[in-house]
Amino acid sequence: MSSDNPPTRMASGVDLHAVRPYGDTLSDGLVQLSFSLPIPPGPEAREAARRLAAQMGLNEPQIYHEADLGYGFSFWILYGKCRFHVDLTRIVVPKIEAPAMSLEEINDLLREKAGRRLRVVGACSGTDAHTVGIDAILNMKGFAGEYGLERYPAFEVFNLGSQVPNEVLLAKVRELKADAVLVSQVVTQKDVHLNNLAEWVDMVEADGLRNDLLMVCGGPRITHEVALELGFDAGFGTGTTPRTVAAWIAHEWVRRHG
Amino acid sequence: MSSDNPPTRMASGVDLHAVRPYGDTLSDGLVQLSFSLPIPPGPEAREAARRLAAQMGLNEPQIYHEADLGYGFSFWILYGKCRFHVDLTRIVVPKIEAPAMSLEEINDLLREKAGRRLRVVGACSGTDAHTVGIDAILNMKGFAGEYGLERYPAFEVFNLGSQVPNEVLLAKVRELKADAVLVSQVVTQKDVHLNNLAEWVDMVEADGLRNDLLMVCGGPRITHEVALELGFDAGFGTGTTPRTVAAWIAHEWVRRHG
Amino acid sequence: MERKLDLDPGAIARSRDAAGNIAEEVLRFAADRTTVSIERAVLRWMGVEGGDADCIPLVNRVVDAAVAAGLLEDGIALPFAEAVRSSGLDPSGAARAISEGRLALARPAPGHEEAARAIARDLAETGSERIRRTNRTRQAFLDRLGEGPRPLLYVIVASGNIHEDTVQAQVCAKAGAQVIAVIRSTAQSLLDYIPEGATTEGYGGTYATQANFRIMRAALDEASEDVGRYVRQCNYASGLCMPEMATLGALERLDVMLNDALYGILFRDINMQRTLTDQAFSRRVSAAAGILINTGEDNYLTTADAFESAHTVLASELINEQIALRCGLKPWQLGLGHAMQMNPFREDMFLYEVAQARMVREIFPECPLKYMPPTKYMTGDIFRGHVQDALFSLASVMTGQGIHLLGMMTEAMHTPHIHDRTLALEATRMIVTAARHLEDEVQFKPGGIVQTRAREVLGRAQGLLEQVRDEGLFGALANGRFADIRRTPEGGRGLDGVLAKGPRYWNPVEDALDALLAEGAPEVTE
Amino acid sequence: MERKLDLDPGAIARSRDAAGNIAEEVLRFAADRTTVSIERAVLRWMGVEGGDADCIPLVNRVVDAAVAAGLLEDGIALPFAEAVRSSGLDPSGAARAISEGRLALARPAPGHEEAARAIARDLAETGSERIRRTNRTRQAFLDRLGEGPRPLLYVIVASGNIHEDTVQAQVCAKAGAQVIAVIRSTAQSLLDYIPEGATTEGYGGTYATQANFRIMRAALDEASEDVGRYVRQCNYASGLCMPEMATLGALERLDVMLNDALYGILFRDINMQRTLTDQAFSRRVSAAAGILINTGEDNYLTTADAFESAHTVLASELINEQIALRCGLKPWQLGLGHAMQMNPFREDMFLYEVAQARMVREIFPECPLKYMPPTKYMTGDIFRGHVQDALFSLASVMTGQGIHLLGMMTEAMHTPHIHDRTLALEATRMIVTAARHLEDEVQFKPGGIVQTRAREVLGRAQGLLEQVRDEGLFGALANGRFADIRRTPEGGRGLDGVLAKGPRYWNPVEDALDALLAEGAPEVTE
Ligand code: B12
Ligand code: B12
Ligand SMILES: Cc1ncc(COP(=O)(O)O)c(C=O)c1O
Ligand SMILES: Cc1ncc(COP(=O)(O)O)c(C=O)c1O
Repeated sequence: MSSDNPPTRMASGVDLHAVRPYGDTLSDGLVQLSFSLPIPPGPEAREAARRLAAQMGLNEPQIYHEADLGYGFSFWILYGKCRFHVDLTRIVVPKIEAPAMSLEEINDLLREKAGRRLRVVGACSGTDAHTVGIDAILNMKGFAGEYGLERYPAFEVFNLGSQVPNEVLLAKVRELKADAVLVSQVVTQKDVHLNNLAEWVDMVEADGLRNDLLMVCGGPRITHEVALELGFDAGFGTGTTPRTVAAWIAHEWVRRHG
Repeated sequence: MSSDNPPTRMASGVDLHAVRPYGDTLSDGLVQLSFSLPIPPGPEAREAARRLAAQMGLNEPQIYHEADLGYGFSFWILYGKCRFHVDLTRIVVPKIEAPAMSLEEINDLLREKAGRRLRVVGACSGTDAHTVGIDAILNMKGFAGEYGLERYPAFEVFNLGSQVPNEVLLAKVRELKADAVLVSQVVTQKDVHLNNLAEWVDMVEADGLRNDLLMVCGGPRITHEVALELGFDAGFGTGTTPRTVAAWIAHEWVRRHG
Repeated sequence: MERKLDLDPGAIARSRDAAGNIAEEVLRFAADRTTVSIERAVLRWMGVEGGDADCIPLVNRVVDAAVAAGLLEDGIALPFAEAVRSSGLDPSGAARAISEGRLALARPAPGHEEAARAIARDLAETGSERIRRTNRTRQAFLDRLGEGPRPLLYVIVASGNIHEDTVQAQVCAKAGAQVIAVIRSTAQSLLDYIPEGATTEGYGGTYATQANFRIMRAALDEASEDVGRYVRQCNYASGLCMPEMATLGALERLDVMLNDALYGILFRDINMQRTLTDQAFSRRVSAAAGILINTGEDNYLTTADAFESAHTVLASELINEQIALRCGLKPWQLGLGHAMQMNPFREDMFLYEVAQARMVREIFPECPLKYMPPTKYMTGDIFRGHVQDALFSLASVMTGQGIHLLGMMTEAMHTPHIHDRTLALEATRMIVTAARHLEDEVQFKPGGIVQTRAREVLGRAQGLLEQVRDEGLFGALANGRFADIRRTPEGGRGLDGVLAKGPRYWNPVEDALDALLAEGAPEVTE
Repeated sequence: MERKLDLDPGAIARSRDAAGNIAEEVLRFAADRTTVSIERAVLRWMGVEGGDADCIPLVNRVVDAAVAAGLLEDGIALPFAEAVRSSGLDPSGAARAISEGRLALARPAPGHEEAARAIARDLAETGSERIRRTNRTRQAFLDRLGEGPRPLLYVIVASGNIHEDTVQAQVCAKAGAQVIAVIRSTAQSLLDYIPEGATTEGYGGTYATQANFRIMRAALDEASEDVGRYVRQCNYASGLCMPEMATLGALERLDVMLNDALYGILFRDINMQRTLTDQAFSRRVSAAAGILINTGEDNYLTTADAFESAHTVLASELINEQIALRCGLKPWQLGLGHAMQMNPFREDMFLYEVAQARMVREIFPECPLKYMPPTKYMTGDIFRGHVQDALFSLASVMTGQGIHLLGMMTEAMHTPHIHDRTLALEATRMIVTAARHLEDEVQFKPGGIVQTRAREVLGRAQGLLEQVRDEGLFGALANGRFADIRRTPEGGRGLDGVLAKGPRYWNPVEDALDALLAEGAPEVTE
């Protein structure tokens, strides 16, 4: 386990080289599982459910609930003992690199290093109309007790609102000479968010703007790793607060330009 | 799918050779998973949870909930797309072989073939005190609208109640010259039921009584397959009704002695 | 309806009065205008179906042609009827000919005007006849099968694929659902046309098309027979094609339609002039077709705070009610929206929610209301979510709601998986049964938390309505009075589709609607 | 306590009267008897600890020796004190010597009798002193940390392994648990001895041993500091070792003890003469030690029907109350058991359950009560189960219960997994907060379903109590009046451990108990 996230306390006796699920006894491996099958319930379906669980590595899979959903479907709840384990000592996770800073510290840092207000453009892009998340980051009012970026003298914020097509967004970014673009994606069915975000990155690159921009995305299904894979500089998920984003922008801008 | 359990209706388009879990699109493989880990939450733990799910064959495992249980434990809810499938056409499940018969038919059959009342001994054995299940099968009152075996003229029932040690049960079975013994096991922690049932079968065999007895067990975690493995003649699980058991006893006794 | 909250009848009357004034102003505004979508709806009513080679609906091609020819401000009916007359084609044939440039749209020559008008009236009457037939079919189902007790249990399907949707809808019906809504794909409400044909690729929902309406209707009719209960179909008369959606709903026997211009304005940034005009027409169509409408006030509480802004919901419901009644809808057709959206960890939130839910019930005693489940504070913790939904169900049955939209434990994650709905329906049915007579049984302490809260919300709603009356609805929207969102009269999508009616504007479908409404919309009863 | 049910005070008084008569008869019966376990409890009180080489507790060896020597009918105290006197060993040393045959038990010679009695009294006083100290420690914790609001949230741990149990108990404490009960291994209540040492192998629960009590106490004291709230420890003073368990609980600072002879009789087939005698002693111990007891009426509804048999619960609670008060327990110490066990699909079951729960509350206004969750109708459907438990939590807070045992969604499957309890606690805390003042707010329609049901149950309870008074408790048990189970006075386990007190019976611990009770048991308050 890397050191910047020290556990508050470790359960005793745990082998970090072989961490397994815990029901009521160390390493019992107990997990709960539920799914539907497109076959009606019955003894064979029961066996099918069990075999699926067995393939998933569950020893002694127990079917606790079997329901007839009707029209040829069945629902299953199972428990079993997972035979896999994870070596926690080998896990290294890319993390957003930014020190915790207060609103004042962020402003001070940018006043000193940039000497001007950074121009931040935000949008809920594509067909997505879920603005609550991006508003939580940008609006004065903020989120979870923290002010949003509009409240920071260090930033000039342009919140384009919802359902902004990537073309429109690109034009705006050009027009406003943005330093950072913050894109929100909430609807994820059939990976519509990934497609839209990938398209956005492609458009920015094709346009030659990529290097001048801090590219950020966020939303409940976004992780920093996913964002990096898509070609963004950072990604923020559920529960993100404005100050974290502000600190990252400030820190990263200074790292690049300072 | 074997023919004695015909599905009321099959969902259209399902390939019975490759049945996969269903979320909202055929073969999307979606399953839900939850478990605790004996490590505190955090980015590395998150990755550990994801890797466990990946080992379990989940593509695109998504962590939807991560909670700090405290004292070094964390709780996880994930969804993912199971990459396994089951060939339903190859599944053959051993089933309890007994025709559906009414109370009257069972009595008539035994009056004709046995010409006497079969002696049925029941008990909640070992340290188990959960008599509701065995009572549901044996007591006059019955279960789910069906009368219990005491109501059948064809059976003479001896319900020994709860917490009957296997030694005591064996002595009673001898004394009463039982034709069938019905053992109930409800407490299953640390497989105490399996150990107790296995001991029971061993004792009966050592005593030379095995061939004269119909050996039956039941309980919420009992399946017919488990019962057969343990050396019983039949096993009955959750939701069993008295008539099913009565029919099996009658049918099986006649098959052996008729 | 038993009065449990000791609400001030004077405050209710004054609020309703203000809402009435607001509604009248809006309807006066709408009466002077038409929109491209209203005119396309007229064509659909008159029997135009299908799309061109590029799948562009013929009604769009025809209306676009009328716009290009400067004809639309007088209404599409007369030039179109003239095209039918002159070509001798059926409506769809004529529309296709127009779209292919084989037939031109024009005002009839004076000598043909009466003949053209007669054709237009005939075509409008064909539409009316189809709607009368549809209404009779629905009534026959209800007479024969009934639809089960209130609250009506309402679930959504939203796989994106109409063929998966039908399977899931049937599974829901078996689990007890009484209304099935097909949620639309994220992008659809911004489209200024209705896609054609059966569709299998939507995001966050399935496209609403005439073909999809029919496919779902057939699946639900089959399920209705299976479960021995008529299962209602629901979709959306909202977005840029609101009037056409209402018309398709009327023609294809939808039973429930979400229909609320305010939702489109606030949450889809649709231009308010456009959608309020569209709405007036749409509501008359739904009124004539015995369709129950749902309004979208519940959505306010997804952006604004449910405790602070409860009165905005009530105020908006009163406005929606007054507009709807003036469009011919009857109280039983008004599924006014509200929702249980407070922070679940707020002390006494259950009491406040019960107060609000009961308050709406008592203020609209004859309306079924549509009670929406918690969505905002749902998280990935499906177990906690299932309990939030259970509290919601209990609040619902305790306050006597008419339409109960089921909460899903996976609300924060995905549009529902097949078993999510079954689990939700089972839990809700259990609660509704276990607490069957709780509404009747429970009384609230005089002057207690519940009564006080209800009176407070009513008082603030009255204040807001009087303010909106002064500002006008357009002004109020510009001032962010609802959902903490500001919209301007010129902003948003679709303003270019609004036309002031010309002096010669003529619309036989309006007359057909008058006639249908005069006959009296069928009271949909068991 | 606000009277919401309009219960007939006369019916309550008459019921309590009959219960008082029943209690007196039972206590008269018990007063004439002692049991092997009472005598072993006396030895434990007097300081005997530990086991022999085969892990047989020394107290068993000593009492068995006394039985063999025909000494027990006069009480173990005097012969044992004589052994201490003559050997000069400490109590455990003397007991070990006796068990190894190195020291014989005998009545003291006349010349030594007074000295032996003095030693016995001293040893008894040492026990009393330890209990006074324990009570002070608990009170200090409560003064400093408090224990949080009612209802007290109560969960069980039952892994079978005391070291896993402590981890899980601490996790529960963090999640909000206020009482942690360690469930015992299935077989333990039938053992006529208490195992020795820390144990890691139980089935369906963890052995109750003095060492395990201490280990858990230490873990909970640590957790209490962590969460800034005193967390109560609970175990079972039931089964064949009931008096010894009560004594260990008193010595090791347990705060809550399940203690109900009727449970043992009905559900463990323990002989009624034995366990009712044991109970009288046990309750006096708990009374002196400021321990809150829980009774087991909730269990009746696992075999009998919760609607049909609700009155048996109330009748039994009144009997338990009357016995308990006569043993010196104060009303605040009576966690009388009841449960929400109706078929969840029964129409209006929530109303009936609320009626019953509120009824008990109003009949025992000063008792905390222990409200048990649904268990019987729980299935493998964890999602449905979680909702059943949510309804239970709401009924609990709506009726003002004092101790709330948390339902687990996995009830039908296994003793809880670590997160099962956290999920249950989180859901319950959410509900309790969301409905904080619901009890105060809600009133029931006069003559409605709730009031009618409550009055009906009270009426039937009165009838049953008058019948039990006539039959005597033994007769009533033989006639299957409780839980649909019949037990005879001579049946069941443990009768051979009952002795009629001899004419020279002497027990200084009884005197010590009298003294402690005269001092007044500490009122455990924040
Ligand atoms: C509110 C809401 C709405 C409102 C939106 C109002 C508005 N102006 O935003 C309304 C009612 C309009 C709405 C409509 C629809 N919705 Co909606 N809605 C929700 C709901 C209930 C809450 C979302 C929310 O506000 N969360 C609170 C915010 C604060 O959280 P957040 O978005 O995750 O944001 C945080 C972080 O993710 C991060 N973040 C987010 N974005 C960004 C960006 C950057 C740059 C950064 C740094 C950080 C960041 O920071 C934020 C603060 O911590 C969710 C269900 C739920 N409980 O999650 C469904 C949900 C998101 N909606 C859904 C759907 C399908 C729709 C519709 C498409 C349905 C339809 N077909 O009609 C429509 C259409 C909307 C559209 N075109 O996008 C689905 C999406 C399913 C999926 N995964 O694909 C959900 C999950 C509901 C469901 N289970 O079906 N919805
Ligand atoms: C009622 C009950 C009790 C009652 C029992 C009263 C009695 N006289 O039976 C009381 C309160 C006494 C009790 C005590 C305990 N219980 Co208990 N109890 C339950 C409960 C709530 C219901 C069980 C029940 O009655 N089911 C209804 C019957 C009809 O179903 P059934 O037993 O499955 O029987 C059906 C079939 O299985 C089949 N069947 C059953 N047996 C047989 C036999 C034959 C031959 C055949 C043909 C068919 C058959 O037919 C029946 C009808 O369909 C369950 C939780 C639950 N909801 O399941 C816990 C439960 C079984 N108990 C449990 C425990 C741990 C205990 C205790 C050990 C706790 C303790 N340490 O103190 C004690 C001690 C009991 C003991 N020594 O065994 C656990 C077991 C955990 C596990 N899997 O190991 C459970 C699951 C609760 C939990 N989650 O912790 N319990
Ligand atoms: C009143 C109303 N209309 C419409 C919608 C859906 O939006 P659309 O179909 O326009 O995307 C909703 C969403 O819940 C709504 O509440
Ligand atoms: C009053 C009472 N005593 C005892 C028990 C447990 O039984 P035992 O510990 O004797 O096995 C229970 C079970 O819940 C109970 O309710």
